[in-house]
Amino acid sequence: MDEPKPASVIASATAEPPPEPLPPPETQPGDIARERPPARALQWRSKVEALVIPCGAIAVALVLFGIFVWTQGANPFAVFASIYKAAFASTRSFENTLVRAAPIMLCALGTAIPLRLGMVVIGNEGALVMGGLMATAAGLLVVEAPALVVQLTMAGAGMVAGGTWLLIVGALKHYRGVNETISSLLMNFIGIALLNQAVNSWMKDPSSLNKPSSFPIPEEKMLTPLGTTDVHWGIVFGVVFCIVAYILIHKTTFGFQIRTIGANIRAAQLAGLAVGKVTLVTCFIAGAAPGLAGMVEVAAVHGVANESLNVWYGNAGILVAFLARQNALACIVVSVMLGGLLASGGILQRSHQLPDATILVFQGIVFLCILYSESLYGKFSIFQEKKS
Amino acid sequence: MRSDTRHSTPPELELVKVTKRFGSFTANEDVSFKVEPGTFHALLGENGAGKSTIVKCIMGYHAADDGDIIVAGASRDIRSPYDACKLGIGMVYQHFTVVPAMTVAENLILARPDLPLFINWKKEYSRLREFLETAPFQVPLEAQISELAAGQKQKVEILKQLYLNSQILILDEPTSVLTPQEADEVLGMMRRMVDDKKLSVLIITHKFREVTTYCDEITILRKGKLAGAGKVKDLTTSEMASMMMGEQRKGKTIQKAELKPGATVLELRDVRANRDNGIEGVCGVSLSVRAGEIVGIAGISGNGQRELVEVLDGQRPATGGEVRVAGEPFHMTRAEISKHQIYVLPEEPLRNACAPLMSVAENIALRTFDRPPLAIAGTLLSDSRVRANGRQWIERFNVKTPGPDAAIGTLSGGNVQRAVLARELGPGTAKALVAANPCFGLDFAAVDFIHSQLLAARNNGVAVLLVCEDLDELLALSDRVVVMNGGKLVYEAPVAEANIREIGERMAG
Amino acid sequence: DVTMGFIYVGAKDDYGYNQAHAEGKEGVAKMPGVKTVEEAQVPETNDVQETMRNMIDQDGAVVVFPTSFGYFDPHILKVAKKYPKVQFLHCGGLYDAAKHPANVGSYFGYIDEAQYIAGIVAAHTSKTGKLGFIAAKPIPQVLRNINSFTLGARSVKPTVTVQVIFTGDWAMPVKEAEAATSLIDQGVDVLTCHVDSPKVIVQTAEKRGIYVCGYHANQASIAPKGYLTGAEWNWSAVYGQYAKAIKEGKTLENGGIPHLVRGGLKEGFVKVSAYGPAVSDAAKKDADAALAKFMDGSMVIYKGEIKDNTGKVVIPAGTELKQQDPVLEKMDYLVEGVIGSTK
Amino acid sequence: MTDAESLGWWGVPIAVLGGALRGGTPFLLVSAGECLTEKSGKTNLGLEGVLLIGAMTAYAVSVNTGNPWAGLLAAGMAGMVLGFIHAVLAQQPKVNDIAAGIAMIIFGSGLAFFFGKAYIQPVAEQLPGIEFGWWSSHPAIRSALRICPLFFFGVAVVFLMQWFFESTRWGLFVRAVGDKPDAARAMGISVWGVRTCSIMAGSFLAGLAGAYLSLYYPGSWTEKISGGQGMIAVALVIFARWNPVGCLWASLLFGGAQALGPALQSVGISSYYYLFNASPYILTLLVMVLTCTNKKQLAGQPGALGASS
Ligand SMILES: Nc1ncnc2c1ncn2[C@@H]1O[C@H](COP(=O)(O)OP(=O)(O)OP(=O)(O)O)[C@@H](O)[C@H]1O
Ligand SMILES: Nc1ncnc2c1ncn2[C@@H]1O[C@H](COP(=O)(O)OP(=O)(O)OP(=O)(O)O)[C@@H](O)[C@H]1O
Ligand SMILES: [Mg+2]
Ligand SMILES: [Mg+2]
Repeated sequence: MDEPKPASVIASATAEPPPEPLPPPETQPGDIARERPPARALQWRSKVEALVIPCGAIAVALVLFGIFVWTQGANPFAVFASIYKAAFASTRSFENTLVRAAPIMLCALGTAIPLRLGMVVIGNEGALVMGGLMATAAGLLVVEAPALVVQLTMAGAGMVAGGTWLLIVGALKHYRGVNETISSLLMNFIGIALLNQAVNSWMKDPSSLNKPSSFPIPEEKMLTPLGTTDVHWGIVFGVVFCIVAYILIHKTTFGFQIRTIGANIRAAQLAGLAVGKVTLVTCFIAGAAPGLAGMVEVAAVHGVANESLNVWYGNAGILVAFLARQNALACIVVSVMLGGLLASGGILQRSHQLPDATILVFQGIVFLCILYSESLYGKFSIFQEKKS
Repeated sequence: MRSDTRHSTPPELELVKVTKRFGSFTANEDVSFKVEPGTFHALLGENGAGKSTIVKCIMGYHAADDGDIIVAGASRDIRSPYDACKLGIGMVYQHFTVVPAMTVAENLILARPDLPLFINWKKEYSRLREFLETAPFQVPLEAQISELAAGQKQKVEILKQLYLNSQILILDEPTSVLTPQEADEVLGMMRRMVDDKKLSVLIITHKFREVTTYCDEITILRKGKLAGAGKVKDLTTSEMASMMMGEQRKGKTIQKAELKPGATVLELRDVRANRDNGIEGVCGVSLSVRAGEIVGIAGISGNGQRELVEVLDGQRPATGGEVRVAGEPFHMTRAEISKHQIYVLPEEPLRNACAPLMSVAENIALRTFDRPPLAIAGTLLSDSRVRANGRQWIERFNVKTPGPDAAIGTLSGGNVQRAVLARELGPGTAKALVAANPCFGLDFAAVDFIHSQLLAARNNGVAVLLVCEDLDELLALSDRVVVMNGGKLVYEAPVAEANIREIGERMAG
Repeated sequence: DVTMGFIYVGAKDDYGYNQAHAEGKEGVAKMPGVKTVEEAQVPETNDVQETMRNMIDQDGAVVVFPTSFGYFDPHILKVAKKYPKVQFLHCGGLYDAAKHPANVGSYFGYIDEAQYIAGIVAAHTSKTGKLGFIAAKPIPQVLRNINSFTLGARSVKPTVTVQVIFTGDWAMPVKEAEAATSLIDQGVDVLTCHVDSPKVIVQTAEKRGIYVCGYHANQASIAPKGYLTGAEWNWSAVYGQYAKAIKEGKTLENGGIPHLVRGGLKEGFVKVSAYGPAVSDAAKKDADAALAKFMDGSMVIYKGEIKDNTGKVVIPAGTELKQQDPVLEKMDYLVEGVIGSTK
Repeated sequence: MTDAESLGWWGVPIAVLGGALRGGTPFLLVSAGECLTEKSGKTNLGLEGVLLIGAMTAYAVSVNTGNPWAGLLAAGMAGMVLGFIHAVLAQQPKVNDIAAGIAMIIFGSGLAFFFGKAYIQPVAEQLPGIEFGWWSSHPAIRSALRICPLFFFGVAVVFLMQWFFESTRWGLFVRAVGDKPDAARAMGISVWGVRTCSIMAGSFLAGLAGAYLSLYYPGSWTEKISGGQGMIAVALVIFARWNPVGCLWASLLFGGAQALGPALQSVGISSYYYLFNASPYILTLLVMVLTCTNKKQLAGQPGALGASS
């Protein structure tokens, strides 16, 4: 039988030269010239797709919401006009939108970054309140120092506290296999309880009467608004953090490790990556973002730590992270969109006599539509690159 | 019982001009062939030829876009595996389709279309035991699937089909996870049932030995189209091969150079490790591999080979013992790997060695991303350099991919393996290589390529540790062979002195 | 037309704190020449600043009533500086002429007067001598209610005790029900509360067959058997007065409107719910007597000597603290007879 | 009643027992529903929204019809509608089920609050309780042992579910789909169908839990009624190792822990009540840390859980 058995090898006396490829590789730096991807020009279709699909989803959401308010006796077009007016129509309203977007984008990073590791962490709320609490504590310790020192100390403490909070989640996952979604959820409740306990006992300013709060950071040590606007430094922190996170994940070797671990932890182990270390460091960085948001809330808005730190930024951040498809730059855009949406909550009540829950229904519809649209990528042949 | 309502001989199965498209891609076009009642029919083809797709159309797993599937003389509209089951057609898929969290018994009865709403386990167990008495092999009914070795799982798959009284049995690469002995046992049993006219078998395989030993007829697919058919006794394997590849290709064989093995590179001292379920799976393995030799580890799957490889590639912590490379302790850290240049070709590369959603270029960069020229100043990573690097290795290793930016998960298995090979062996700096079942499920051309790469590495003085469940392949490649059983090494001999019968006995325990 | 803006921290139909304000707003909305806008569920953060601005810029509000305590510092103070022509009237805050902008004022009602009367009724009705108080947080406004309730109760029966449970949160229905249940299990047979929405507590008491005093609004309809009386707000009176003054061109800056507006039963800021069926005649008599003293201004609740529940004298003998005394708005103790701690 | 009759320190265990039965019931129903959902391989964090919709619907229907049982049924149905939306959304390729769950929380609570405005004031007919404390003259014990039929329903559900997973055709289907969807598909089981049914059935139970909250304990419709119970159910299921009967013990433990804070205050331990109130969460986290391991997959964990479809 003349079976062409592949390596039917007879140990022979002659050493033959190695077959097929394997030319000794000279991978010198010069070898790999900078190179443009040739297919760039052809990729416009997918770029258009990435724009059309979310916009289409928002359009569908608007139609659904329009029908909803119409059944409730409001004029949908007037409602849309109000939403636009409240969110983006004037400089004022856009400033407002940006102010709301700042903590959301930082919180979004708290979910988006660990998602790159394949971890669904929803502990932003806890990280935010811990960040705010510790930033306040640290700021009060150095309160005599110049404003910049106070602010840097607060930012550092906030980031360390938030980072540590999610670091715990990462460590529990890595060392004990505790599901990170659940542990971070529980940590939210625990963090909020700690905040309340702290401002009601250990850190309580006795003169904060009917709303127990920490001692205040003096007005002159707080973050100032940007120029003449009402927008505070939080938006700068948020945008910078998002850009840094993007560069970290997409343009550095550390980010490559993160993405590899997230894509397949076994392949990462095989490549000798220090999975534990990368997990912990990444969780720390991720937690630093909502921690910084907590610091901004204290240093730019409240001046004290109290229960107002716990509003809903954390949960909004989770959704933004998913809607932005974990992309740190997209988090900026989606947060601004969400900020605008939220900014319009009041006008629905004031101008259209709709109940306060209307904005929740609107948000719900928008999120459901955008999430659904995720699955539509690649489904429309018009957006497919022609195969060459 | 149900078989009473059927013909005593299996029905005839015929495909007429079946076409299946995935979007714009045509996986099968106008494929027609016939499985005569009571025959053993082989379906051959290169990787990606569309074999699995066509049989999934028969099963109703995919819906054919065009054409007819005729069973027992009538065109059938098979919409789901249930429908196929009712027609007496059963299939063992390329990947396991038993539910790991369930027991064998649960898996067996789960597949029954006439499973009652409420299950009387006492009755079911007695029926199952009755069935097992007539079955060609035994499996423990109460055992959970996840505790079984691969070979046993494959047996459960086949038992499931027999339990269902399938009269036409479709097997998609059923022996890829079995040892040759196990394969012979299973296929021999099938053959006897075919001879008794109880069963027709349609088998997909890449192993010509199985075709020539067990099959009556073959159908060959190439690029989704029918490329040939005939009786096994009328064809030579080289004719089959050329029908598969579309051209006469001469099998390139590479020969082992006569080398004096060099210094010890990889050394295992009393290595121990646990399985997933926490029970010790590697129970003290000591072994050394020298430069320029291939040490083959033989054994039936599930005897600790997988765990051992995972210890060596850093995917599983050792619970005891020590691994040394070039005389120094080795802990699978990135620094040590790059210092000692030890590389791995694990089994199931998509699961073990690649990030499926990342691009081919990024996967190729996995070993070198943090070094120049890919990394700038050790921290920044240059996309364009990663891409260029990827392109270079894609070309040299002939990886068929739409481009360096394509997700590696969309490549065919053979090409994934090529990409991994390029990453691990391409730079040619390897001092040690651990390879585990590197040719699983690949067509003979790909197998040929990988074998030659392994031998070339050995000839270049690399220390190779090869874990392989295919004994023929192992004996052909190795310089020295050891047998692993129950987590321990139980036999060791230079391949020239190895006694095949004794190896088989030691493998079986 | 004057436009008045009302801002609530929770839902405006919570059967409690916010609803009391919303009903007050409904009251003034009926007045000729008055337009109102309102917004509910506004958290105590940037959002409230934004809401105030929008009410002023978009709806033309000339006076805003941010009704939650936490709106004051820093939110109202910040916005008030930017809109010096607009009146910012805050419910519950402490106005300090030295520190705060002139266009900020504060109003609040001495609802503890109604609690004092409820305490009298509760002490009369209780058989075990154990009263229960479910409170959100140990803050001065709440402590004052607890203390007045206790002093009222002990004014007719000096042996009664008031067991207090702090839930820690303004609205936590499950925890409030749990607190009510455990108090009842400890033998408490009259309950009252200070949380945003007393509905759950009133219902739980009724279900367990004990008595209850309401808060914020009249909850008699949900506890027809056990409802004794309750402390209610009467904000439409307050808002009506403000509306009238503003229409007449009075402002905080020109002194037409005082910066600090306070009032109790006498001024009609608060009222006492009608007595329920379980209230005895003796109780009614004592309660009505106290009410009469409040109405003629002769009643002083915080009259020394008062000890706190650790035995420390907090108001020495001979000292009388009138309702208007700002010291009372900084209360941080629980009087003798209260079981619980402010820590 | 005299002073001697009050329970003093004994009140704490009584309160914890009563709390376990009273406060544990909604956890029991939600976690049983989540258990079924997760066994089919999907997570439904949106049960928080379902709980609110259930509570609102039950209350509204009970107010309008005077029949709490009709409210109960309507709550389950409303839950199923939300469950269906989640099922459709969470099974789309590339859609993460945690994200879908959070969107569902917002959507569900939005609807519940929107349509619940009219029902905050009216009083609804409540579900009856069954008196098991008749033997005792002590009101505290009688109250602790006054148990809602839904509790027994919940207990029956978890035992039935255990049997369902082991000994019924559909139970095996659910487990197969949750552990290895490819295998189920190869056997002709509709993965989509089984998951949709499981999610909807789970949401039905969560809807009933909502009805329990508004129609039995605390027995009122307010917007804060759920207080995170729907989300915690997801933790309880892990705690219970995806075992329905385990959900029963976990829920009782959690309900009891929830009653601990108020009970301790009522006997005079009044410091640190924020931390005491967080004790259920701390306890859950501690137990998870102590019992989880990264050495192997948790027993009972459905293999496909967390994988995108
Ligand atoms: N998600 C996907 N998107 C697009 N194409 C895909 C996807 N998954 C697989 N493919 C296509 O399927 C093929 C791989 O299929 P499969 O894994 O069955 O390989 P194969 O045909 O068995 O080849 P081999 O023998 O090399 O494993 C590739 O050619 C690829 O183009
Ligand atoms: N689900 C799918 N979607 C898109 N393309 C697919 C899909 N499944 C298979 N294909 C395509 O169909 C072709 C045939 O794949 P198939 O799995 O049938 O190959 P095969 O002959 O079984 O290969 P192998 O020998 O490796 O098993 C592949 O090349 C792949 O591109
Ligand atoms: Mg195949
Ligand atoms: Mg294949």
